[in-house]
This record gives sequence, structure tokens and C-alpha cells, in this order.
Amino acid sequence: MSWNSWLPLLLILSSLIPGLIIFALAEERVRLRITLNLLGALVNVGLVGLMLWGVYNGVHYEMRLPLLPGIELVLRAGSLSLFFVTLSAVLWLITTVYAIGYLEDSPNRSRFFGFFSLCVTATVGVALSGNLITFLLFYELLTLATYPLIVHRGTEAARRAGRTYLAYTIFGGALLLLGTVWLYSLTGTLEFTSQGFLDALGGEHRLSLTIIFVLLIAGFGVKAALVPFHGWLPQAMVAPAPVTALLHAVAVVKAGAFGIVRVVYDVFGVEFSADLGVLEPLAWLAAITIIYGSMRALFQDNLKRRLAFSTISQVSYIALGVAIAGPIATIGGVVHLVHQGLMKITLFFCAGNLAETLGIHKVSEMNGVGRRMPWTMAAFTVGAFGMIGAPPIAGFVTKWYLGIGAMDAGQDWVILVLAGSSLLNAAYFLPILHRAWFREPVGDWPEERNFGRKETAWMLLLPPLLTAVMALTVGLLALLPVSPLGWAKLIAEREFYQP
Amino acid sequence: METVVTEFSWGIALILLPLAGGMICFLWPRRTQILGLVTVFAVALSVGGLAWQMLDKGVYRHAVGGWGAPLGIDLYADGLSLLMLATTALVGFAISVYSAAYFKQEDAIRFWPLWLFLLAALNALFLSGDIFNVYVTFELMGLAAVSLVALAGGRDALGGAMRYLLAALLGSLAYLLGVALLYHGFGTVDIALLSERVEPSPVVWAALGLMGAGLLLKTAVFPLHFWLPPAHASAPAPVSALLSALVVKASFYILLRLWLEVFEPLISSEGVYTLLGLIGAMAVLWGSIQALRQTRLKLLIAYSTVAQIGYLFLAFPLAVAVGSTAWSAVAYLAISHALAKAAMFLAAGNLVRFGGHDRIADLDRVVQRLPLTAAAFALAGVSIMGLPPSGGFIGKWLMLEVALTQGRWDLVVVMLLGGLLAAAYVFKVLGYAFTQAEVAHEPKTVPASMEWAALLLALAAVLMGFLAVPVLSLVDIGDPFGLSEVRP
Amino acid sequence: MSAPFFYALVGIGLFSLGLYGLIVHAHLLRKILALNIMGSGIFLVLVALAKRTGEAPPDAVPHAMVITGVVVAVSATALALTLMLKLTAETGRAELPEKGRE
Amino acid sequence: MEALTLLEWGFDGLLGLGLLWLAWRALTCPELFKAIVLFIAFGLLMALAWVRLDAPDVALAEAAIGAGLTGALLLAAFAKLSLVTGHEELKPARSEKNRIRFQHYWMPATTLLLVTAGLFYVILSLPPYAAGLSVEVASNLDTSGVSNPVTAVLLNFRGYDTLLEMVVLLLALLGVWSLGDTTIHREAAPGLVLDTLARVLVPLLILVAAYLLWVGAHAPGGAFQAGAVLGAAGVLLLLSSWRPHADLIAWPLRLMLVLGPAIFVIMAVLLYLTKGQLLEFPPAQAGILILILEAVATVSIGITLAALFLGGRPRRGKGQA
Repeated sequence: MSWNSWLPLLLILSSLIPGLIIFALAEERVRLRITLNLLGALVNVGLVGLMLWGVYNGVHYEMRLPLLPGIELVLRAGSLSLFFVTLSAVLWLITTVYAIGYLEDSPNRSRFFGFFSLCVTATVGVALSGNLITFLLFYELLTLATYPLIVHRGTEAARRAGRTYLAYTIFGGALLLLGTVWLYSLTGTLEFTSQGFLDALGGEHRLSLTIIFVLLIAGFGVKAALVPFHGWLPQAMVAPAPVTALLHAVAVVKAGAFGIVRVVYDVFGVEFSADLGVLEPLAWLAAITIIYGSMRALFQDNLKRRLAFSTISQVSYIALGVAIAGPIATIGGVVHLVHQGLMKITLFFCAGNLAETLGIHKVSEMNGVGRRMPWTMAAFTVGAFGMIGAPPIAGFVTKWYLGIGAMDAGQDWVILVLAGSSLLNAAYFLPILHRAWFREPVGDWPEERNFGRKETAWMLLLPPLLTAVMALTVGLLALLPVSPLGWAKLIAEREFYQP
Repeated sequence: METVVTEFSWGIALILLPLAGGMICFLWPRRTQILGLVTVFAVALSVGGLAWQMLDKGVYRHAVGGWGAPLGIDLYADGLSLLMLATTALVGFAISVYSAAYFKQEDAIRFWPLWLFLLAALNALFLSGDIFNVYVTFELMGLAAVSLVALAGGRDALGGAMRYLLAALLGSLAYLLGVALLYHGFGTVDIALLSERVEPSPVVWAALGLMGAGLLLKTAVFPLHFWLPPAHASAPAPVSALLSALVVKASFYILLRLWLEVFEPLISSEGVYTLLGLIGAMAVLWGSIQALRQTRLKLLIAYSTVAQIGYLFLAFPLAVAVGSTAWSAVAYLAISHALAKAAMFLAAGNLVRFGGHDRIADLDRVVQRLPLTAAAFALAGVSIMGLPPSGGFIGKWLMLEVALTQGRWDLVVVMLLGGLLAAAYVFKVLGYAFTQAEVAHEPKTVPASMEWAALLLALAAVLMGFLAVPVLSLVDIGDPFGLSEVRP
Repeated sequence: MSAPFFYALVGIGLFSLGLYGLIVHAHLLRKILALNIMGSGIFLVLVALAKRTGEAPPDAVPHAMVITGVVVAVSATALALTLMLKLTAETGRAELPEKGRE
Repeated sequence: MEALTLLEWGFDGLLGLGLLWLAWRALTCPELFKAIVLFIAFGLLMALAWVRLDAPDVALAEAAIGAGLTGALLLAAFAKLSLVTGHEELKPARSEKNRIRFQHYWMPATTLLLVTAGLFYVILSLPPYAAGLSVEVASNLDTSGVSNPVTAVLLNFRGYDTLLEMVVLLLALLGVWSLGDTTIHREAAPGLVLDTLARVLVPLLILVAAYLLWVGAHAPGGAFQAGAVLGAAGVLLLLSSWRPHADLIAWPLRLMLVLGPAIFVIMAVLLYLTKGQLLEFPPAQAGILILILEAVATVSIGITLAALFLGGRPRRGKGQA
């Protein structure tokens, strides 16, 4: 058990231990709680940086713990897992700052930050898992850790949202469990191997493998908000802003998408799933979700619900990228994990600022808000344009690669979907920007809290600006090897398409 | 020191210690709490000693009175009984710590002797290799449990205790008639000898029917479960934890032991297996649905016990195939259920002590005022639902694995449905715990030791999720499930 | 059909009679009575079949079992009667509280 | 020989059917008091059956405990029941209720009949001759320290059962005491007949108990039978409203109650330490040790059975200091 094998466990403990301590903290110990939170986040980012550098030049990080006779709990830091871990580590740090500012004097903060750290632990665990059962373990832990955050406010609406969330995710979990056990009973192993481990079955059990594929995709589709299972996401917007920001833009939704990536590449393998004929329907499902999500977003007056539907459609880009069985499309799909995370978290931060500072919840109340809170709206604009796919910002890179990948794989209809969705994105984002910048404010804001000269508390303003700048730089410097795109290429060539 | 640990016959200590403790507590009521705790701790140590001894010397055997099998009574312990003893010791110790703070002085005087005799009965039952001796331990366990249920006093407790006593006595009498038939048919009441001498004959079928019916009644399986919910719900919290976690498992253990040693080799027809599987499936579904409908917390948990017992019976049809690992899954499920259910009842006890009632609808902001209890209930719920990381998950995973390799789709659906329903009723309780309460209840303080006892048990249930390999290797000592002939 | 078998059959008859009585009667004292009769029936089966040793003295082990059984039966009956009295004092009727709230 | 078997058959038939008839009447008799009396008669008839089946020890135990003490407990409970529920006895109106009840319960009745028929078949399928464990008992009898096979099995071969059974008796008492207390103030003075009867019978009963205890080693008798007779003496005393002295009912009573099972446990530990097996009596001293065990057990059983009859934990009466 050399030092390298301890690193993944250290990464998980770096968010688990502060979380457990925070649980035990009394409510008024504010400063200790903040230091613990930030310390955990910084250590996390530090460790991730170390491992990024290690994996870049070929170090192998893996830890195996006995779980069941014949099955082990495996934590392995491959290139793909680190990609997701970096995203969650960086955004956890930023969101912690934001959450501290947002929940200034609200009750039950120890409980909140405890569960918050548990969620991040689960997300990091999901990213680092080396086989399907470890993935399932952390995936269900994520469900359990997010439920208390959704019902944090304790209002009747929060409880109802929590109940729907649970109904969907527990049902998805049951499907996942069935698929995993069935797969294990057929193959006898669940290890993620780069080309998938099913061709060893020599082609029989085709029918059961297809059903297993459907079960697994359905299980992950619940959290990735694919069409039939997306119902819980808009309702979960009732949670506090930092929760919706980190969890529903980054952790929970991405865990589902990440699951789909793992299943297609590391369990079934692209060739095997292509000839099983399951990728075609998945691509169609993703396309339908993209269009459906954008359509529903058009008619949402509540800002957070509109962003929620936009998330539903954006996450399916990843599924679409994965379903188009081509290296370039894969890069597009995988890189969107990070791009969508950065852009969507900026939008949610800004929505949180508007709600917290001016009490704005509806798009119709946003007239002239650009003048009142210019910096927030600037970040919002960057995020919005990114979503639409305007060139310098990250969103464009994804759509570009997806388009080329589709052409390369001969799936021309995908171009139509991409173009259509960009139009729809513009249709529901531009009116917001127009209203914010070019309309006169009508009467005063619903609940204005002024912060003297600054438009809002610095802790609320800095995070969205930071993530907006990151979205911009990621787009601009896409070609550098160290950028998410570069890393996505590394993943594609190293893990998915062995020469 | 080394030889003392391996030479000393720990089985005797496990039986005589609680007996002696119970008598001393009865004789010396003023010091009853400390004496009780010391005895239970000593029992826990002796189980450790037994485990240490069995690890290097295999199965534990002891001929009482030196007479040997047909004439005298043999004590016998293999991996399965060791695990049940360990669970009893662990859960028993946590419940004893809890009861030390739960009972007032005059109730404590009555609680401790009864509890220690119940513990002695449980240990004697898990160690016994003689079916008549098991009858006497059943009676000892039944009377002690009924008296403990009646401790709470009041209409419900006494009604529940009476119903429980009648069911227990009826079950024991049916079992005794089965013992009489087996003795007169094959000339011995020792399980090991019976398994050699038994061959298919009307006597064996009658004995199977009678003993099976008696044990099914005592295990409260679906059609015969009527006595369990009122008894477990109205008893004092530590007692309901004892009943649900340990007492119900004891009769299942005996049913399993008899089934494996005596009756299974003779059952050729599929009918018996599918019947037991059907009973299990109905128990899971019916119990969970009833639990969902309850408005009182303790009744909800009691019906959850009925459902979880159903899971144990799903393994019978699965254990038919050669080399199937269904029984180790059952052992794992039984243990994690014991830990989780005990934690749940103790948590419910804290809620009742804190809020004065156990109506689920207004379990107001208990999660702020009793965070440890809410955490205990949640973690125990995770294991009951079978979500990872918990012992319940491992048990469910092993069961699903066996069911899928044998293509038993009906049982797979029942297990998954049971898990969903369990999630429904656990989160129904947890959901209420987060709501704002209109009227702030005047809270009574709950001693810390009570909260920590519940939490430690719940943590043990979750920890079981990671201890599968060592625990399952422990179960295989002495090969209780007869897999050895099969292993290549 | 020698004597031991005849008495064993009488024992089984008593067992069934007792079981019927237990199911039929609502009054708790009668239920306890029925349980005692069932017990006697089983003991009769045990001792009767022990007499199948021809001229030799009968098998002593069932006799010991029955003596143990009788003492256990009297203990259980004593507890049941006291519980019944406490329940009647509480509910005013010597029957199980109605199972309405099943 | 022919006449004898006919006579035997007549006796067995009469006794068997009598047993069934009494049991049936006891179960379905409308008046509760009559039902209890019928049950006691059934118990006595049962004792006759044990004698017919060459089981004198069991006959003694059944007569003393099964019919005697259980009957006393039932009658005492019945008396307290009418005290608690106020009305004397359920009117015979219940009889047609029983008749209706039969129509309602025909389904369990038929299943029970089928079960009984099945069990009949099973019993008859057993081999006519079976020695059971009588050979092993006979061969080990000489090293068991007693010559009466039943006492040998009860105290030596299956001594562990008896240990647990003593604990069951104590546990029943603990359960009864945990349910409630009774004050031990002196009730009304006993009637003249009861008083003189008690004065004559109690010493006699104690003498019989001692004899039974002693004779148990080589002839029918033993700890439980002697204890039951002692218990009967105790019940008689309690009925004639004798009560133990107030400060006797504290720890001395508890000590006497616990003595029986305690002596077993202590003996078991000592024997384990010396001989290496639980409850393994050294053949030489087995007889004496068993006698000690039985003596202490008899006293403890007697007191426990009397206390069970009392029905509650004796507490100092208000009147008594």
C-alpha cells in the first residue's frame, strides 16, 4: 500500500472529516466552521492538483478494500475520474465561499455544511470509483446526502420537493442495483476496463445485456434528468441557492451524466454497445431531452425553474456526445462536463444574488436590474452567451466538437438538433438580458437590501465573477494542453480509444 | 493466558453468567443496575473468548454431564450460532446501557433480572444441540419476554403481552408435540444424531408440520404475525428493541437449524420451498404496506419487523440449488436487521421520552433538538432500506445475486419492491422530522447515554456494510450450511 | 392396537380438543384451561409411547421430560392467570382487547 | 390370560374415553366454576392413566402439580376474577352462544379433525416395539448415583434441563411479581374446620414431602414431587390466612426463592472446575450431591409454588410496621 494508493482515500477524507466535525459543532461556532470548510476545500484542491500532475506523467493511483467475497471497493484516479474531481473540487471551494455569504444568519448552518461536505465526498467518491459497485455505493450516498439539503428550509414546499426527489432517485437506485447485480451474475466482474469487459462473454446473453444497459442508463438517467425522469429537478429549485448551484448544476446532475459515460465506455465499451444497437436510441433520447428541456424553459417565468430546464437540456449534450460513437464527439461530450458546470454555476450564483439582494424570483421582475447590479448581470450575460454557444465562451467549444464529431460519425441529424437547441437557448436567454439591460426598472425592488456602495456582499459577488472569468478563459485557451479540452483529448486517446 | 483462553469452555460461561447475574440482581435490588451492566459486559467478553477459541479450534462442542449425545445433552456452536451469540451480546450490551438510563429505580428492579434471564435463555438456545432442551429455553425466553412487555403496564401493553403469551405457548406446545414424535420415531432428541437417523416417513412429515407451524408462529411470519405489532409497539422501548432484534430471530434460527440438519435432505418436492418463499414474499409486501399506513412510530417499526422477517424466508426457495450461498445472505440480513431495528426502536424510545408521544404526524423539529437520535434513525433506516453503505445492502446484494443466478425473477421483484416500500416508510418518518412545528413542545431532556446507545447501534449496522468478508468467513466455521460436500 | 397406542391416540385427541377450545373461546380463563389440556395431551403421548418396551420397564427419559413439562406448564399457567387478572382489572373484561386496530 | 386382557381393555377404554369426555365437558361447560372443577377431575383421572402406563413418578407429579396446584391457581384466579368483574358468573345464556359459535367455527373444526386423523395415522405407523433410550439409561444407572431411573435422568443425565426448568419456575414468579404487589395483611379468621384441618394436615404434608424426597433416590419420588407437596402445605397455610412475619418477606424470602436454581448453578460451576464438564457428577459422591441438590430444590420449589399461589409480590401491609 504505497503512498500513491493512499492518495485517493485522503482525497475523500479531506471532505468527509471536516463534514463530520462540522456536524458536531454548535450553531454559534461560526468562525471555526468557516475555517474548517475552507481548509477542507483547499486541501482538496491541493490534493487534486498533486494527482493531476501525477496522472499527467503516468503515475498509477489505486486503492482496493475488500467489500464482498469476490468484489472489492476500488478507488482509482484515472484521467477521466480526475477530470470530474477537479471540477467538483474547484467549484466546491467557490461555492463554500458563496454559501457562507448566502446563509449569513440563517438557522441550522452546522447541519447544512455537514451535509454539504457529505455531498462533495459522495461526488468525489463517484468520480474516483474503479468499479460499478463502488460507483453504486457513492451514488446512493449522494442521494442520502442531498435530501436533507433540499428540505433544509423545512417549508411544506421543500418537503414535497424532497419527497419527489426521493421517489425518483430511490426508484432509479433500485433499477441500478438490479442492473449491477444482474451484470455481476453474468460476467462475474464489475471492474471498469477501458474497452469494456463484455466482449469476453462471446456474444451470448445479448438480450439480457441490452436490458441491463437500459436499466443502468435509466438508473443514471434519473440523476442526469433524461426526459422521462427529469420531473424532480425543477421542483428541487426550492432549495437554497448554493444547493441548487453546486448540486443541481454540478454534483448530482453530473454524477448521472458521468455514470452514463462510465457505462458506455468502461462497462460496455463503445464498439460492443454500437453493435448491440443501444447507442442509437440513447442518442435519440438525449436529443429529445435537449429539445424538450429548451422548449419548457421558454415558458418558465420563475428564473430558477427556467435555469433548471436549461440544465436538463444542457446535460443531455453529454449523453448525446457519448451516444455518437466517435472520438471527436466523445471529446465534445466529456469536455461539456466541465464547461456546462462552469457556465451553469455562474447563472445560479447570479440568480441567487438577485433573490438574496433584491428579492427577485421572476424574470418579469428583472427590468433594468443591469443598472442596479451591473457586475452580477455581467457575469450572467457571460454565462448566458456561453449557453447559447457564442464563440469565445466554453459552450461554443462543446457544440463545435459535437458538430464535427457527428459529421465524422455520419450522424448528420445531430447538427439540426444542435442548431435548433442553440436557437431555443437564445430564445429563452436573450429576453432576460434584454429586459435586464435595456428596460427601465418599474417601481422599486420587491425586498431591497442595500450594501452601501457595493451592489451586494463581496462573498456573493466574487464567486459568479470568478466562474464567469473561468468560463471565458476555458473557451479562449481551449487549445492549451492544460485546458479542459486538452485534458478531454488526453482522456479520449488514453482511455477510450486505445490505438 | 493463551491456554486459558483456548482451553476454558466459554459456552458454559455464556449460560451461567447471565443466570448468576439475574439471581444476584434479584437478591440485591439496590445495586441491580451496576450488577446488570457488569454481567452483560462479562457475557460480551465471553463471546469474544468463544470466537477466539473457535477461530483456531473450529466447532465448539461440550457434552453436559459427560454423558454424550443420545443420553445426555450436547452444547454445540458453529459459525452461525457464534454470529447469533455475537449479535445478541452486542445488541444486548447497547440495550443495557440504554436501559440503565431509561428505567426509574422501581422499574429497574423488575427489568434487570428478567432481562438477564432472557439473555441466558437466548445464549442457551443458540448453544443447544438438543431439541427438547430448546423447548425449555423457548419457554424461558417466552415467559421472560412476556413479563418484560407487561412492564409498561396500561391497557395496550397488557393486551399485547397476553396475546404474545398465548401465541408463544401455542407455538411451544406444537413444537413439543413435534419433539415427542421425533423422539419416539428415532429414539433421540439430539440434532446431530437425528440428522443421521432420519429417513422419509410419516413421523418426519408430521414433526415437520407441527414444529414448522410452531416456529412460524413464534417467528411471526405473515399469516401468523398478528401478535407481534401490538406486543412490540406497546412494550417499553428497550424491550421492543430486544424483541424485534433478538427474540424473533431465535425461533428463526431454530427453524433454520432444524431445516438444514433434519428436514432438508428429505424434502424432495418443490411445493414446500415455494410455499415458504410465498409466505416470505407476502410478509415483505404486506408488512411494508401496513408499516406505510401506520400513524404511530412504534407500530410502524413493528410492522417493518414483520416485513424484514419475510426477507429471511425468501431464501428457502433459493437455497435449493446446490452450492447456493442463500443462507450466508440470510445470516447477514438477520444480523444487520438486528442491529438496525434495535437502533430504530431505541431512537423511537428517545422520541417518545422527548416529545411525550410517538404520533408521526407531529414529530416536529426533533432533528434540531435530538440530532443524534435523528442521525441514529436515519442510519438505521439506510440499513433497513438496503441502501449502501450498510449491512442491509450487503445482505440484499447477496440475495439478489443468488436469485439472479437462478433466474428467480419473482423473488427479485419482491426484494426490490420491499426495498422501495421500506424507503417510503423510513423517509415518511424522516420527512416529518425536518418540518417546522407550529407549537413548540415543552421538551423533556433525553440522557446522552440513551442517544449514544441508539447511534452506536446504527453505526454498527452501517459498519457491517464494510465487514462482509471477515463476517462471512466467520459464518463458515463448522460449515453450518452443508456447503462443504459441494465445494470443489 | 395395544394399550400404549390407544393412550397415545387419546393424547392426540386431547391435543386437538384443547386446540379447538383455544380457538373457540374468547374468555381468557378458558383459553388457559385449553392450553393446559393440550399440554396434558402431549404428555400422554410422550409417556404412552414410552411403554412400547414389552415386559421391560418403560423408557425413563420421556418420564423425565414430562415432569419437566408439567413444572413448566404450571409456571406458564401461573403467569398467564396473573396477567389475565391484571388485564381484566385494566379493561373490565376478561377477553383480549378487540383487534380493531389491526 | 384371555379374561385379563378383556378386563384390561375394559379399564383402558373406560379411562381413555373418560379422559376425552371430561376434557370436552371442561372446555364447553357454560359455567366457568364447573369447568374448573371438571378440569381438576380430569387431572386426577390423568394421574390414574400415568399409573396404568407404569409411570409412578409422573403420576405423583401430575397429581400434586398438574391437578392439585394448577386447580388451586385456577380456582383462586376465578375467585379474584369475580371479585374484579363484579358479577358472580356468566348466565347460562352463554350456552346457546356456544352453539352458535360452533356454526361459526366449523371451518377450524374440520381442519382440526383432518389434523387429528393425520396424527392418528402417524402414531399408528410407529413400530410396535421401541426401546428408546432405556438401554442406555439402564447401563449408566449404576454410575449415576441413584437407582430410580427417572430421578437419574432428571438429575444427572439431563440435569441441564432441570437447571433451566428451575430457572423457569423462578422466572414465572419474577414475572408474577413484576405484574403487581399484594399487601399481606391478615384477612378474616379462617373457619373452624379449615383451621383444624390445616393444623393436622400441614405437618403431615411436610412429613410426606420429606419421605418423598428421601425415597426419590431408589423409588418413585424426588425433588419436584416433594416440592409440590410442600407447596400444597404452603397453599393450605395461606388459605387459612396464615402470613409470614413482616420482616421475613424482604430478602429472606428472596433468598429462599433463589436458593433452588442458585444451588444448581453453584454445583455446576464447582463440578466444572473439578471434573471439566458442566454438571458432571463424580460417580462416587453422585448420590450425596444429588440428594443435597434435591433437598434444597424441594424447599425452594415449595416456597415458589406457594408464592405463585399468593399471586403478587408480598409488600408490608399498611397496618403492619
